[in-house]
Amino acid sequence: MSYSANVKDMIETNRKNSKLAKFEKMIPFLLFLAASISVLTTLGILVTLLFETVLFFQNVSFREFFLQSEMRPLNPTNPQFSILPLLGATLLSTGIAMFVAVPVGLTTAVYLSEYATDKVRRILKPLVEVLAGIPTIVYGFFAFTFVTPFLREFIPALDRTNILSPGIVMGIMIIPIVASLSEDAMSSVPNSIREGAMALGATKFEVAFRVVIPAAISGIIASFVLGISRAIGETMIVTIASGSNKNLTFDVTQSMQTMTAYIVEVTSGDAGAGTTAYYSLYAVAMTLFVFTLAMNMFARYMTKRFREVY
Amino acid sequence: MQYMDLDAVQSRMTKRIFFNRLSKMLFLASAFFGLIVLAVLLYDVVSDSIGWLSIDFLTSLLSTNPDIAGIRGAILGTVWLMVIVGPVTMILGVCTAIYLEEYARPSKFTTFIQTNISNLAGVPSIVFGLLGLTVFVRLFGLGSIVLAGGLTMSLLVLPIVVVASQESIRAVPAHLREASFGMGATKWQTIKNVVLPVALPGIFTGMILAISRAIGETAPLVAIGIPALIIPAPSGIFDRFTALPMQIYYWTIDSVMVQEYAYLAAATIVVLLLILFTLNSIAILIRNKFDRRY
Amino acid sequence: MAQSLLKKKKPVMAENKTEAKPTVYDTKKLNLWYGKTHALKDIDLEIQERSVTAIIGPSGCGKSTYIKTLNRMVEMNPEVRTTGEVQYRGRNIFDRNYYVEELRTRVGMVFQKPNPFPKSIFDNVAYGPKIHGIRDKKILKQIVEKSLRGAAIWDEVKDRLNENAYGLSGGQQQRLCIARCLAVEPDVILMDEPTSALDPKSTLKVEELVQDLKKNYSIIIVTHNMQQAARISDKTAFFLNGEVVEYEDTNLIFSNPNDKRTEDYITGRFG
Amino acid sequence: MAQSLLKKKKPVMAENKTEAKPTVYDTKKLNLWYGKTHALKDIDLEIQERSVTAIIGPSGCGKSTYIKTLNRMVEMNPEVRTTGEVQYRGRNIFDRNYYVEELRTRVGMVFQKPNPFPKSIFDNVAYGPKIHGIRDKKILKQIVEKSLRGAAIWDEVKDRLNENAYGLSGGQQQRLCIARCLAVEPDVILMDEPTSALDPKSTLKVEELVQDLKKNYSIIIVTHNMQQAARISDKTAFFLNGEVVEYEDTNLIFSNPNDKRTEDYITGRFG
Amino acid sequence: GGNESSEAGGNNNDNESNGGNNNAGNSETEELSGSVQIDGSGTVYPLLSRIAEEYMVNEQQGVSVEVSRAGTSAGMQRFINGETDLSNASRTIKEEELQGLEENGIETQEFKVALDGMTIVIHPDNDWATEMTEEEVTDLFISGKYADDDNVLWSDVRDDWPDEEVNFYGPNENHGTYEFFVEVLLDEQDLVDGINLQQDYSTLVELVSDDENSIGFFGFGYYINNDDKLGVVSVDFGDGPVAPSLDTIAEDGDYAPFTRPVFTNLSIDAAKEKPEVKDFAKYIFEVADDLAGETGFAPLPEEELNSYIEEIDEIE
Ligand SMILES: Nc1ncnc2c1ncn2[C@@H]1O[C@H](COP(=O)(O)OP(=O)(O)OP(=O)(O)O)[C@@H](O)[C@H]1O
Ligand SMILES: Nc1ncnc2c1ncn2[C@@H]1O[C@H](COP(=O)(O)OP(=O)(O)OP(=O)(O)O)[C@@H](O)[C@H]1O
Ligand SMILES: [Mg+2]
Ligand SMILES: [Mg+2]
Repeated sequence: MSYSANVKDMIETNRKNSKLAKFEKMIPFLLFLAASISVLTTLGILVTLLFETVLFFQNVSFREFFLQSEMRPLNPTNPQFSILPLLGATLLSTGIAMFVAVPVGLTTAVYLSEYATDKVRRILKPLVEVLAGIPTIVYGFFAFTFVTPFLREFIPALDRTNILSPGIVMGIMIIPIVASLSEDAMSSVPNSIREGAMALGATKFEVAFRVVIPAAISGIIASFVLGISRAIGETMIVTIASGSNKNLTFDVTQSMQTMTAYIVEVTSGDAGAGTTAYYSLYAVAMTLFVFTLAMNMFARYMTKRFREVY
Repeated sequence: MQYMDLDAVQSRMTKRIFFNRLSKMLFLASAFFGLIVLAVLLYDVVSDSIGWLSIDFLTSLLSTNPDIAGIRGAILGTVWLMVIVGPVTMILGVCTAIYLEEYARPSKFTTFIQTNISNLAGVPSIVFGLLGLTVFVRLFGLGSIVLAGGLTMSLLVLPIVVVASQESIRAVPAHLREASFGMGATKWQTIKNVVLPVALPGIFTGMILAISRAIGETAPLVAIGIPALIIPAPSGIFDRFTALPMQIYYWTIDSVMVQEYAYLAAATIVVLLLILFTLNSIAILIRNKFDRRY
Repeated sequence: MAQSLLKKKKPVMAENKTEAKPTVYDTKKLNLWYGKTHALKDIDLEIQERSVTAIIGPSGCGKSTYIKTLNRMVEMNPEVRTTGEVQYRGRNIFDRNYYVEELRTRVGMVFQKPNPFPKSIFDNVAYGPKIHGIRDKKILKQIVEKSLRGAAIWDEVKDRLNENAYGLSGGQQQRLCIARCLAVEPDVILMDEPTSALDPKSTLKVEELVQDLKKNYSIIIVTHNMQQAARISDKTAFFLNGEVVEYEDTNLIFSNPNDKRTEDYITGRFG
Repeated sequence: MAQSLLKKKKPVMAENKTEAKPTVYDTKKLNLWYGKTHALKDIDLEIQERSVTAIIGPSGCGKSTYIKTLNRMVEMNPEVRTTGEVQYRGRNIFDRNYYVEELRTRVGMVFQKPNPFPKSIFDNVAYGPKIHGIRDKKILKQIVEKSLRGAAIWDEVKDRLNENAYGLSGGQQQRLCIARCLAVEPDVILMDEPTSALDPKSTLKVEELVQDLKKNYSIIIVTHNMQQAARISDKTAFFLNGEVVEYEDTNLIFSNPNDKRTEDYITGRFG
Repeated sequence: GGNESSEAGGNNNDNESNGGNNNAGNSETEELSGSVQIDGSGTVYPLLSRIAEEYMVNEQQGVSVEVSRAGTSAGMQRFINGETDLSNASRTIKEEELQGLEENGIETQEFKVALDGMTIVIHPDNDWATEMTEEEVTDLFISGKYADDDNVLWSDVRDDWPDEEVNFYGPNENHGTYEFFVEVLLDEQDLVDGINLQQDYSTLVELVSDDENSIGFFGFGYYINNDDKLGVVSVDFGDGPVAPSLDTIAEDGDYAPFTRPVFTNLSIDAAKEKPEVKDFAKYIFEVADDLAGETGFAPLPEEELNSYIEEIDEIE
């Protein structure tokens, strides 16, 4: 064929003229730049939060922030900045959420991994996971316009905005996280262990709760921790449905403000930049960031541990 | 010596078996609990939206008058937002994944990047909002335009794309790579011509998940300050805008002034959910279609 | 063919026996399918009390399937269908009113791969008694000690009862699993290649243990290892392609097999 | 020991050769480590142009490692360290200025498992020319046809060039991979057990193809199959534990091995 | 819900067409483009957003008027940074804010836009406290006036009222309404302890309408849009009880002591540079009297509005 003598030469000349080599050398660097964006993001978050947090703590003592109990950032005469009411509300809503998500999520996981046939699991699991994909603003709307009025039929004392209803809805949102990750952890418990228990005359229930769950416990705990960290960071549901009372209370029928909702209030609210109230938002955000970071690290640690078990 | 009293065992047996059956039913109910709530939620928003959701609603501009208000601006705002989020996360996410999977040597720093990415995935979205406010809106002086919102959202969903892309690049079989290297292809040629095409379906699935997340996120937009009333639909990335979830947010909290706003919010939610379900179906289709072994 | 052979032989066999022990398991025309795979075909077998019955045969012949049918573990696979009868102590185990949990309490099982629970040694052994409602710490302690002694592992673990069972060696784990079985004081112990994952030394220990256990328990053991069957069992059943080709006293079957296929297998010509 | 043996033999061997073809590869005291595993030990081998050189030896002896060293694919494992020299056409391939891409363009490779790209048949073959900058559609078409003909698969695929390569049978895929190699007109083709994943019929086709290709290319083929080595190769190297035990004309090595270990291996006593 | 909505819609439409007719005269002005940025008080937001919409629909389609409602102070902050052209406020501008504007070289002008009546709301079933004197109202909200521990009973106010504890509600410090109530009406005396202060008006409305013993204060607009759920206190300023209404909260109306103006601040520089800002600023006062009532505000006297228009016209 006419060209044939040339292919080698063509390749040779192309190689000599190629600018590819130079370009190739730059690629790892360019990719590295892209990869460093994520580090920059973290750095950006830290710097953003740190600067203003430092400014905040120049005006407000650690003691006041962490140990006193009043949060009145904009009070004209006697502003007070204690994170405790916000922290209390956050922990309370998270607690309620986990109160819903842990039993429902865990038993769902038990059902999927221990009782359900393969076919049922393959249909049911993705369906349950749909719950995790619903935007939180929709959950907020649902909590505010449906769940609260619904609950008020049974609990007349329930305020129009309260921590109970968003807590429950947050719990529903977290069910798939707990169910799906716990199910993963439980399915990776080897079948031979299940058989061992069955052969002793254990019922499925006894196998699940006395063998499989203990064996998968670190994975399950990791799923709880991830759920908790989601609940702590959740913003729109509480912003819409839990109101803005900054009282330190444990009455779940009352309106309360979580850390995230506080940030929303202040960013879209009345505190002028440069005021202590404005900086307080960063101090709260910093606390939130550190909190969720610790949670995520812990969850990672737990997941790793459970991978190493058998 | 006999420890097991057969009669006692026998009588407990009935109880245990009953309990097992009961719990099986309870667990099944619990597995359905979430689905029931989902159904109630859908029913709630859909029934609230009836009479309000119409073609006019989709194509009209925003108004303070609920009878003529529409979400054309919000839809376009969301679309423009995705015009930023799509390419930015795609490029950054895939590049990061390629770097980590193909170029980075195992080192403390690589581990650090990796840990950092999975931690970022857990940072509350409102904190990303503050980052966007400080960096894009204020520091870069962009103001609350589509570009600023899009970049903020991109950073928020970046970890989703990175992790999905990494997994899918890792799943590309070594023998395909070897084939390409064996032909004298350079590393980059191999990545571009062999690895990425094979990894693409997985990357796309990750992208769709990321976009779905970005479409529904509200808190970062609240933080960067989206105007409550903005009537003209945005026509580019430098315009100010509103987006579907923001409109839901404002209408929900403003329903105290005008009750009908609650129905508008519900109608908007239906639109938002339809978009999300469509996206997710596409993701599932892609996954099924390309779930091929090499 | 094998079927008809066996039928002919059965009365003969009964005559051969000098001391006829009571029957624990009586399998009658058992058939079993995994979906469409016909894994057990018209099995007829009578298994005697306080003896060791070995089941041998090449890979895939249905040994595990049969032994797992005896405590109905085979049903964990939802595709499984059975016909025929298996009588345990005179009661059909497929009876609707017969709870598998009850059956399995009476019939212990030891698996090929040691499968202790990821719990402490103590909790492993105490698991069975606990689910059957025994809570008293003191009694539990006694049960655990007795079972571990029974499984000939007490001395090795008595100082580390609270350590995780996964810290034990494979052979120790297998004996722990036997102890776990013993703790619920079963009547029968099923063993599916209990030594195939163990080193020779541990194998020997388990074999000795089996010999010891048959004083109090009926033992049915699946093994790939002909020597093992010959060493420890009283009767041996040879399975092939889901059928029982021959079922005979062990010394007879190894010295003078009736069926050509049995001979071929025993002499290593296939399998 | 093997080492010293070989050294003694090498000059003898050269004398034996009647028609001395030019050398393509000259391996000198090549050592290779995977981390701490010493996988290749003081390899000395000269490989001749336009001939088929077979490399045989038991599993784990370093065959794949050696052949992958020849196009430096072995370096994809970052743990690998080498000492010694491999000269390709008189140039040390470990030379800093020698781009691996250049080397690999000259030296094609065919793998154990057929590994076409998940692209069309056409694109598979055109892949090499394309990455080397040939864009002209017409020239590409010619190259593809010529290469597919060269790999004796043209007739089977000419009507489905745009179909995905994964629609082909295993044997066709392997020949497609060979065609892909040919498309860049290499000088040497390395084959690592190219037929071990194929059925006998496809194997035959590939063997025929190899015989055909040696007219224009130098071929180095790793194989587990002694018969195959005997059938298709001109020279054979026997590897054992990372050393070259014997390197000889194929008919000599199979008829009259010098080394006891070679004989043992060839007669199936181990490996 | 459907019936109500169509009614409300009908009203709106009527008003709109009125507005349209009114402005027809001005429509010969040139086509403008660009955007007007407004932020500030959430109280003023409903009015300004109505005006903005009206302007965009009927006056200048090419101009985008964007209204946010970060709150008076936050809006002012953006205003000082030069990010906005107009800043709504539910109080007069503060000294510090003026200083900030001066530092940044921004010249501004404060305008009243409309009048808001501080409305005292109670549970709709509350039939005793429907009329109170001004002093009773203020004293009720001042800490320590009726009870040292601030656990005030209705009967502490008047003997014949029930012996039940009063529950207090109001918007939180984020709102200009709070500032006006505490600083002006209560003369900077402390609010009762335990008052439930909320950010969100929907919450407030619900809280008050759920609690038989509630009493709260907020802007007239929030009351009038929820008057089916709320009761209102008529306040006696000396001449007999007066219920807040668009008439009574108007300038020099009977409800005047509890009435406050709401403001917008115009950046003179923006008005000079951007014709659309100036044009819109004028437009605000052209239509304010029509649209105020619709959003729960009393309009300012026409002369005052006209004088503003002239003032803005003079900006060159
Ligand atoms: N879960 C299953 N699904 C389908 N077929 C199965 C299943 N388990 C076993 N079989 C089939 O049933 C037959 C008997 O299998 P079984 O495991 O009882 O053999 P075995 O004698 O125990 O073999 P081995 O010595 O390898 O353990 C085999 O043909 C096997 O393929
Ligand atoms: N990636 C690796 N890391 C560490 N050691 C390796 C690696 N690959 C191969 N080895 C070791 O190097 C030695 C030679 O391996 P190689 O794959 O070359 O053997 P082989 O002759 O090709 O065997 P086979 O016939 O099984 O393919 C073996 O001991 C093997 O364990
Ligand atoms: Mg078996
Ligand atoms: Mg190899």
